[in-house]
Amino acid sequence: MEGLINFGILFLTMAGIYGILSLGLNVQWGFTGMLNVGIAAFFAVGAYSSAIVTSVGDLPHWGGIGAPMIIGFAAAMIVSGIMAFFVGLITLNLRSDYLAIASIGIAEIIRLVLKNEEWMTGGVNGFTGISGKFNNIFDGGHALLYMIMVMVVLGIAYFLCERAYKSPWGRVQRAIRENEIAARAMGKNSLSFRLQSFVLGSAIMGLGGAVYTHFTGFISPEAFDPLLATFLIWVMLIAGGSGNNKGAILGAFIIWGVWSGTEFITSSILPADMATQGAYLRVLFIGILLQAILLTRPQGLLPENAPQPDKD
Amino acid sequence: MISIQSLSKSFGGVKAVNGCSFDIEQGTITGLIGPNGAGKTTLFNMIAGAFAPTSGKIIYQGQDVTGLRADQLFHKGIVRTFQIPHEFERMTALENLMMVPPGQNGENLFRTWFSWAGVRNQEREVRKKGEEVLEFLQLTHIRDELAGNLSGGQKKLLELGRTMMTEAKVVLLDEPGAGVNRTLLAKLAEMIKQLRDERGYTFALIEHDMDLIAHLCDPVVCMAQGAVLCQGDFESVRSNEEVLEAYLGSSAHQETEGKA
Amino acid sequence: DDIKIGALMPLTGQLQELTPPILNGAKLAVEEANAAGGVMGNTVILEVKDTQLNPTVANDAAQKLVSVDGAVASVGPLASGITAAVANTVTINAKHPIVSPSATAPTITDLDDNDFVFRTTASDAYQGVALAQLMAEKGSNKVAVIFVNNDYGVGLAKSLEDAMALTGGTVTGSAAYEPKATSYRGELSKLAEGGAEELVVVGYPADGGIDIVRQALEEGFFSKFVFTDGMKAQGLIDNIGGANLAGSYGTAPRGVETEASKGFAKMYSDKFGADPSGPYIHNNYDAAMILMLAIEKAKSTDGTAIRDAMRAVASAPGDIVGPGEFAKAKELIAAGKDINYEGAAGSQDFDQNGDVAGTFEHWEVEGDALVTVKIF
Amino acid sequence: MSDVLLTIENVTGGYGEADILFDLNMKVHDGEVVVIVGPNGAGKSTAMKSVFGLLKIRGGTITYDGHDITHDTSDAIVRRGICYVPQTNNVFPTLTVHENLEMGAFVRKDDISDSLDRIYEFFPPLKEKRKLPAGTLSGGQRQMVAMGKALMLDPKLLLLDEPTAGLSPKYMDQIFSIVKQINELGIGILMVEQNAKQALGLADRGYVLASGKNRYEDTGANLLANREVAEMFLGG
Amino acid sequence: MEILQLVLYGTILGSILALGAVGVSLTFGILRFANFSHGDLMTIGAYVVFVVFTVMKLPLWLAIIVSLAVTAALTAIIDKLIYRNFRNSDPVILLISSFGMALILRSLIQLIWGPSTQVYEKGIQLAIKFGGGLRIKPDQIIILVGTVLLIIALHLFLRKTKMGKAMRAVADNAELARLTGINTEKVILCTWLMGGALAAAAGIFLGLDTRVFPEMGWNILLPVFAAAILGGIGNPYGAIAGGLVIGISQELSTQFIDPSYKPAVAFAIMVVILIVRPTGIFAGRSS
Ligand SMILES: Nc1ncnc2c1ncn2[C@@H]1O[C@H](COP(=O)(O)OP(=O)(O)OP(=O)(O)O)[C@@H](O)[C@H]1O
Ligand SMILES: Nc1ncnc2c1ncn2[C@@H]1O[C@H](COP(=O)(O)OP(=O)(O)OP(=O)(O)O)[C@@H](O)[C@H]1O
Ligand SMILES: [Mg+2]
Ligand SMILES: [Mg+2]
Repeated sequence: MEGLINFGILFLTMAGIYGILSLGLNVQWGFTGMLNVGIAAFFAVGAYSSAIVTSVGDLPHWGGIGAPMIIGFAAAMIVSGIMAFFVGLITLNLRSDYLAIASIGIAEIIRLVLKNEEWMTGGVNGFTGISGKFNNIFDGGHALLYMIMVMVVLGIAYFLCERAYKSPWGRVQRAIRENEIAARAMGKNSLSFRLQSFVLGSAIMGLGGAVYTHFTGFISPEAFDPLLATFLIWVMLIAGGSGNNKGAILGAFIIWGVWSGTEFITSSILPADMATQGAYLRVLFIGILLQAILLTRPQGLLPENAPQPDKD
Repeated sequence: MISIQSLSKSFGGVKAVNGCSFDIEQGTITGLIGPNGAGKTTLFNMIAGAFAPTSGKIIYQGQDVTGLRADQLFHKGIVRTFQIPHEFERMTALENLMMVPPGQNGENLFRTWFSWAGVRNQEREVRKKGEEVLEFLQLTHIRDELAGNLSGGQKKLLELGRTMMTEAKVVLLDEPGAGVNRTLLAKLAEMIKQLRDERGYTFALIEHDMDLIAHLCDPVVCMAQGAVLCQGDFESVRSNEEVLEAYLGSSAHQETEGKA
Repeated sequence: DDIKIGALMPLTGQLQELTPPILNGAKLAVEEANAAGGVMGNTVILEVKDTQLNPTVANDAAQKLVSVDGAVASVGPLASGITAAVANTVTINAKHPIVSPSATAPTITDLDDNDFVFRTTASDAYQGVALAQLMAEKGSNKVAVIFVNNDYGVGLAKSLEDAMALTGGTVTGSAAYEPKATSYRGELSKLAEGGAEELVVVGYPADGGIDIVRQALEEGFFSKFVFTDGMKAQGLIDNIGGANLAGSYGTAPRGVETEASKGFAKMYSDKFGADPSGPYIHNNYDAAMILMLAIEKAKSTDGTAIRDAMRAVASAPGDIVGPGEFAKAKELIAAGKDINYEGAAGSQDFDQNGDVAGTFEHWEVEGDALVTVKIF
Repeated sequence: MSDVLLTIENVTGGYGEADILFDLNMKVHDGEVVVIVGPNGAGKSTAMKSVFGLLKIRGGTITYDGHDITHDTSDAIVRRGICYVPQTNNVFPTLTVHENLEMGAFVRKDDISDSLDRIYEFFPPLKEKRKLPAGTLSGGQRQMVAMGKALMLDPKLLLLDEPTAGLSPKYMDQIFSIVKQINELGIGILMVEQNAKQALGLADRGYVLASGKNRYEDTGANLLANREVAEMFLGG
Repeated sequence: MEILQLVLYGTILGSILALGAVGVSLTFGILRFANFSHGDLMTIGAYVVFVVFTVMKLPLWLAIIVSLAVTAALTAIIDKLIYRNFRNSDPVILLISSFGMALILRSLIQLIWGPSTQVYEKGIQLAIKFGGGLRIKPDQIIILVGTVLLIIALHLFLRKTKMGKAMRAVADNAELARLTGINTEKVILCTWLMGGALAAAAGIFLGLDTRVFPEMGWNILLPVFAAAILGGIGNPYGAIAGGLVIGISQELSTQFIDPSYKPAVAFAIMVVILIVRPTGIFAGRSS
């Protein structure tokens, strides 16, 4: 029983972190239609930024400042946001397909920098010395508290996204998504708006990275492999319903549930010595389940539901 | 108001606009006619900042505005419509209008987060205005229909409606009449006049419907092959031999003649 | 009740090809224990979870092992980075001992782990020294080094280069390679420029090692190779051809040959129809054995108790037991005697960091086989 | 009058859940020019699309040449010899003008060079632009491509949705005269037009639609003469 | 001189990338989505040759033909079963679906063939030396010649045949294509068959040049996408150039910078080119 609760806590924490990332992507893709396929980069930069400012001890790489976690979160958002600003400046006037590839390219470059610049990030050996301040303060129950904190952060991110979406700001973003030329002709500085959306989304992704960092207490470049740090988040957003903040979160919970939960299915139907085949079957299941979700709900579980001006 | 000075634009080898010069006077409704492919839309695109000219200058209120971006020109008071409607497909008709007014509080992220009440109040005003415009265009029944689902003519009307959502100084209309029902078009013409008279807007409009041009426009500029062929009041342009040859064709000539 | 021991292995993902035989090592140990009546009278079940070589997945898997499956301790993970992640996120807090058969990065030593993290393979700090020694003996004094760009490759290459500086060898050039690339000809061409006679390959066949060796041979960049443990795989010879690799050699962590360890090789090939020639198979067997002995010794499945019994069963003093002798060890424990497990991969005496000092083998390619020349 | 070519009988349907057409009835006889007029959003384009299987038809039938085509696919309908020029998006923007015309003859198996020559004769500007992607043409030139593309099929029935919108008066006349010409070849024509006066002047019969329903049906001349129609729909 | 040799190596790698990219570009052009399962189709193609050539010991040319046919057919079946249902959905749905399909294909490959590395022929193949000290392996000649032949055939198909033009028409506007009498389903089927065959060819050549293992296609997918988009996505000709640029720049990069940044170089060049020429080397389709 206790074990299940522990697993539940881990599950919710991870799903919550993915929820934050998925919200960030929703701002960029769901609102504005920017095809960012470099989520991992902003995720990682946020993670490392927070790790650097909060870590303690004599470290073989940057860090050791020992700032409180909240400062780490802020740093993550700021650094990811600034990075997004510059990435945005050079890529956002590209057409969407090109933005996609440029973002993949930049993300890979950033991943390689994090991987190879040992003096800064610990390189392939990973970043050590990350403070999990909760460990010391609330020994024992800290995992639960951390999960609650993740949910609070997710709630705040949701609030910010929802307000942004429902406001004229969100309306302009949708207009840009639909027809950028017309939006410009209607006086909207589309570059500025897209930049805002890109920076906001990326800052939220960075925040997700920070939350992830303090949860795992150890980060290394493998954690930001495109499969789990970019593609999976896309799957979450699309399955959940892009353009819909609730959908983004729901998608994260459901897809993480599928990703993590299929394990139970394969391990319960296969004998133990077929564990290897089980792992392949599991991936097969994930693929099939994904198709099933898409076939039954092609608009996502919660389709976009733009706020309508009320009637009198 | 706007002075176009030997403006040119080429695409690859094609000279779409080629040394075109004329003025749009304050308070006029300038009609722009010319054969298909004469460069009228391209000219509008340059005036409205959709793309920069290859050479030449655009002077607006004494200021050189050549090469400014579309959104910058919008804020200077130049608003345009598109010949092929550029609606925001997956937004409702009302939203298409509501997004237009510039400088809405809610376009600032921080205000949306921290001063929601103010944003909502302003939204109400913008909505009212949008609804008025819809009513005027007889589109109230499709208020909440996605713009992508509108009929061809409804899209054109919506296109026009967007220019009515803002305080413009110059409005460029690219074939507002094509595909619009004639009864409604006559009303639109009245409205254009009214806007000019009451609010001092300046209009430039491209149109192939000679009735509308005759009724509304003075002066009329006729373009051909990227340059101005002739200009003047409608009568003089209409009776110009070259215009007849290149644009009106002989039968149209007779037809309008017969009516007049 | 059954006792569950977890196994955190990259069944899919980049090192997947390496995993099945390593996993078999642990399976063999568990079977042996069960044949001997189990641990504390209970059947042992090996609960295998896929880490996909990704920390996020591995953490999830580890948490499931601990929380849902109720595993009492685990073998694995294989990669150092994953080991560090799992330890920090899940197992240390859960007081769940883990024994990695292959996390060779020196950083694991300094993990703030409350002593819940062990490994049955020597830190790369030692293998580098051993390989440099061997190379000096073999007269490989002028070499180029290519290493896989991960914690294993970077750490081992560094310790090798440091050690070679002491033994007087020259490294004409060294380059990291990215595992996912398809062509390494650019890197090889650059390395060949230095005029080295041999190429040291620090990596795994599945990670690009095969491509490197093949392209080096085909394009005539290098004809002789020095390998580290990761490259010690029959698949390498099968694919490249033994003749093309004649004279190439390498090191791998390996326990001193004992009757018992020879017994392990036989047990393994009897059971799985293949020699345990790949890397870390022995180590994983040892990892599972030590864990089970520790449980037996602790007479408890409590993580802390298991942790505390680890050194008691693996280190002197005590009667020496080895691979294939679970039954004997169990009797000794029952008789209240101390035991000292000397494993298939080495004597497995944990120091205060949970590390073991290593002995290494010198292996060579002879015909189409991997042959152990000596253990030192 | 000659045989009935196309019959739309009591058709009710729409794009999604909501119906747009209600009990619509229309006929085109062999060799006839029929014009549909009506306010924006009346359902004129929708009526045309219903023929081409682009609509969910919830009631009624459409027959062509004696065959029930209510549920046929668009390409099957084209093969029967009906051609449709949509109101918007009616050219392939990245294909050249020439390729667009070739595509128009996609279902033809015979030699098409004569037809190509004829189209270039009808629309000289297209000949100049034959190698350019249709997406770069001016609005009016595109309309010409769209018309030309449809004529490439040598259809038996031609559906035209506002073929003259955006064309200069000269070409507008030309389109009307082309319509007359092809009609003289015996091709039936069903056309939506906002330039109602000219169109009705040319038409054998006309329909006035409003809100998806039939409002008036008469000969072209009678409709033109009908004051009520003129005031409400034709701009007085 | 060595530089020239590296350019040659780059050309070989580039040919493989180009074939992959052309396939991606074709399907993108018609169906408007980036097919994430393309890499795993490449893997399937490679494994089919492994079965026919290495295991059944039939001639290589036959194995290649069988593989192209099998992969093409498989692609068409996948379309019938899955992608077909998304014809009217947002292309991003297709993209995610293809991502799921990639997972399915890869796990099937692993279930059928296991995780280990295979090679078509054991042992090594020595390079032939020719003018100026340049070297090339027989397999690499097959790759280069095969790529050129396939691309010429594709070019003729797209430019000269009715079906080729119809494919471009469907890419432009599917509804209008239907109204023109084009059977769009047939066109889509044709696109998939070609995309599948090209994927198989790329996979086979990759297998010939290196080795065959379950993740081979997935690993190379990002550079393939990069090549496709670099050339102006939806433009098969640009994709060829994109493949070559990426292949050659990757191989050359090792001479100048730390090889651990090798993958980054390709991407960096790509990003720079995108910024300098925002529509790719060759202008792609305008959306
Ligand atoms: N993006 C472009 N690339 C190449 N040529 C273009 C482009 N845009 C316009 N043109 C060419 O420029 C010329 C002028 O086009 P424009 O759209 O300005 O004509 P127009 O006067 O508005 O005609 P219409 O009355 O038919 O709308 C045409 O010949 C057209 O083919
Ligand atoms: N794709 C669509 N989905 C949903 N509704 C549509 C769609 N297309 C048109 N409609 C609706 O159907 C109604 C009739 O449209 P239709 O295009 O038939 O009008 P029309 O008579 O051709 O008008 P116009 O003269 O403006 O072209 C309109 O109210 C429009 O909003
Ligand atoms: Mg125009
Ligand atoms: Mg219409």
